[in-house]
Amino acid sequence: MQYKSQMVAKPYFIGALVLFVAQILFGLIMGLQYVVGDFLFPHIPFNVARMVHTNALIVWLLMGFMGAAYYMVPEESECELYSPKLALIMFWIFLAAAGLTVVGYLAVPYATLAKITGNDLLPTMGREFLEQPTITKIGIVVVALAFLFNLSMTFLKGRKTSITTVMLLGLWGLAIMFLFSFVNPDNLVRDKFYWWWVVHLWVEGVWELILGAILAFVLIKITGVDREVIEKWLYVIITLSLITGLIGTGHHYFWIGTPEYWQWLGSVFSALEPVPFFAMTLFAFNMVNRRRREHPNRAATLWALGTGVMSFLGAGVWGFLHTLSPVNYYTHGTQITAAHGHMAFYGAYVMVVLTIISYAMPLMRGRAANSNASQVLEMWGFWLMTISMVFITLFLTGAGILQVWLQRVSTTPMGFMATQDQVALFYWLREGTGLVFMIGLAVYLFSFFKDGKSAA
Amino acid sequence: MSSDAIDMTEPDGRRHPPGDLAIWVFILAELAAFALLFILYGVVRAKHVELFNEMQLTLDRNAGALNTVLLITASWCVARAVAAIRKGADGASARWMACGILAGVGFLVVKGFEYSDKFDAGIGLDTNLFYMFYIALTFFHFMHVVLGLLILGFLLLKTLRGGYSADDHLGMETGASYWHMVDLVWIVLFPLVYVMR
Amino acid sequence: MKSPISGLDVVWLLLLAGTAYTWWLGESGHAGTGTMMAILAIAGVKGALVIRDFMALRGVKLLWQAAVFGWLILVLAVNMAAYWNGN
Amino acid sequence: MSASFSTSAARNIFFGGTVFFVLMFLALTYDTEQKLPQRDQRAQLANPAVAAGKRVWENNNCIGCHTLLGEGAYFAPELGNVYKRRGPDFIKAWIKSQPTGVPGRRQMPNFHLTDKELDDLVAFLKYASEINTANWPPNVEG
Repeated sequence: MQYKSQMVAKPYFIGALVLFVAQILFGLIMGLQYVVGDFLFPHIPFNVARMVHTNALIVWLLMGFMGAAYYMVPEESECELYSPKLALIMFWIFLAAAGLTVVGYLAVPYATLAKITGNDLLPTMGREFLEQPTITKIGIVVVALAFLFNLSMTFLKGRKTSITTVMLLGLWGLAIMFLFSFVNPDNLVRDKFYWWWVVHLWVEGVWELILGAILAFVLIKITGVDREVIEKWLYVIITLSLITGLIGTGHHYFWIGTPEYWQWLGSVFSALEPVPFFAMTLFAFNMVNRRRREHPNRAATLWALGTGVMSFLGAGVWGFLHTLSPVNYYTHGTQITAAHGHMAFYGAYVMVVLTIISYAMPLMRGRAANSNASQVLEMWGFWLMTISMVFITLFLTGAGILQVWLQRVSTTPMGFMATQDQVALFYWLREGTGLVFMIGLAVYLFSFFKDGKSAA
Repeated sequence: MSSDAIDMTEPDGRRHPPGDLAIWVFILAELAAFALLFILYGVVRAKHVELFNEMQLTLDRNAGALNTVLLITASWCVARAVAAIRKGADGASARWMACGILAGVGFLVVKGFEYSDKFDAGIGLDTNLFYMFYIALTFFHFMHVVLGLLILGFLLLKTLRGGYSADDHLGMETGASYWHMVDLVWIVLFPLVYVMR
Repeated sequence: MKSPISGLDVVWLLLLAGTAYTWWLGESGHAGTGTMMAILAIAGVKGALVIRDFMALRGVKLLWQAAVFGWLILVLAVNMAAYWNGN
Repeated sequence: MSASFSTSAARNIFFGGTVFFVLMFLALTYDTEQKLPQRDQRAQLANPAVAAGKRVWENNNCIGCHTLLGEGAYFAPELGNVYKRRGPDFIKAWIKSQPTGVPGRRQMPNFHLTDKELDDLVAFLKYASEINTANWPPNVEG
């Protein structure tokens, strides 16, 4: 670590991991509610558990991105952060806002939360992933603006590299697209149309810039390959992401009342969306194979390679599986979507945040890498979580295929609930693998406390 | 084309396509998108032969053919501009480039008349399957022509300012490669959409 | 340029001729499998000329040639197959 | 890669390509907005009950368990077409009778909706069921 102010990344990473634990806990609750329907009812109804599960995910990934940016930008710009103090204040505000929102979700019925936060003044609540009270959304915007101001000032006064350019473009894009969360027309079709500008243009748009920049940064550090080479790859990958992903938004415009030409355009462009992810896999392996040094942090290398492979599988392959409109006609809104969502989020975004944490945390704790024992534990965590996620995805895919068959394709279609009973076995299996994931997460977290100091 | 064929083959040792390799990655990605659209066009046409044959008659084949001539000519001019700069003739290169741009603008004008005719008739992406493909393909291509012309315009300005020479013209080759891709796509598009029945 | 006629000019004339022939096939109302094959063949030759001489892919690494020529062949072949299936 | 692959060219292509596809996407958005009136049943929005019903839908986080036009959670049935599947009276009676309390079964909370709120919600669900969704879902079971 070359600059003192990079240390502000540390609380962000710790906060992210704490919320990660909360996310998985509530995931397990939901998973059990799929098969034991009245589990924890009426204290934690499914919708509440799901809000915590998804919102905690989004917030901890954002915290991870912010931590990554605070770590990377000073080092790349070769100067201290514009204002470390502002970064720390924003961390606590962000954490408090996230915590209060979760408390709000758990303590009072959602309708009450909507009422006391004045949702009727500017109704933005009650839409998937954007359930946060309007005031929380405004808080997110404020935190994001302060964060971007801080980083942009740092960027402007220092060296401008391709990595920071792409990272900042991604982060600015993230903030700008989030503004569409305040767009909530009464017209349901238009509501859904612009809702995807937040959701899709985040995860299949600007977030990919952030993902690419973080991966490129870590690969430069751990492989010692020329910056020039890595930056070219970075630009090629993100170009491919945006030229496929922008019109690829059309794969969400098949059945929500939008014109039917989207079925063609969405299918064509999203069919190409695996290409950038494939390029990313090639990129990660290529760079590691051409490494010019043996970095002592083997765990970080493993996470970086894992990101390449799992994002291709989750976002690329599982996305392609149901992106063509004739297939999507049957799979839209089934467990197939859930399967894709799980592996894509884990493979792309969870893993890239864990990659930068794996690389940066030892440095912030004053060592190039953790001890061998600690790294072995971390890699156990990697394999347990990754393999569990593969099986969670496979079981959900199995559930989805059966669901599609019984409820959609069959000439005598079953009702939704009757179908759910038929696929219960898959849900049990998924819950079991979810527990293994939790164990993997515990092992991973434990590696932080394992005598890291006797490092190489 | 024996004597000057040497112009077009790569100098010894050059094993990469002309221009910056980055543009070639982009070209391949764009070609992939067009390939999917063309393939879908063929497959969907096979299912709706009568509709496609009937609708094809409502297109202006003369305008399509004229546009083919314009694009081919533009591509030829740009190729001559690159050949000229390789010999250091930047004046000739600029003249060829300007002719190329003129032909490209001509394409846009003809296409503009064609579109205004269609749009006045109330035709849009959702008119029917044939017109969905017609507009998606040609408009997507149209935008590529616009982008290509911007690139050619930049190349022309830089040539006029003496920015390229016999030793240093990678940038021109890069832009030219993109332009030829736009031409190539139209060479497939025209017979497929306007003529084949 | 020693000779005023460049190889590129010949290519250009060939492309114009191909276009004229395609246009004539359309104007004269030709249709059917034979016409389809003629039209696609002309498109293939024209495309190949553009790739080889304008894009100047002749003599570059085979992988690049394969990618772009392959693109042309794939698109035309699928359309030919689809035509047989449909008509 | 080769020397003739420069970062500056890659960067320019990134910016140019991005602007290009953003413009294409905006053009398509414009076209979609022009076509939507034919498909989205916006005339029904003249009835204030529809917008009020959408608020009821949102303020009780229905999307946290159900899907609406296939989007949402996959824990409970699709409601975009529930108006056609069950009809208005069943919907209201069902919401009022929750939770079922059957041991081990999935439970829906009782949201204590007023009669007006129930009517608004039904108006919203009726509107949703009449949007032209290109024949999705494949059958009435959603």
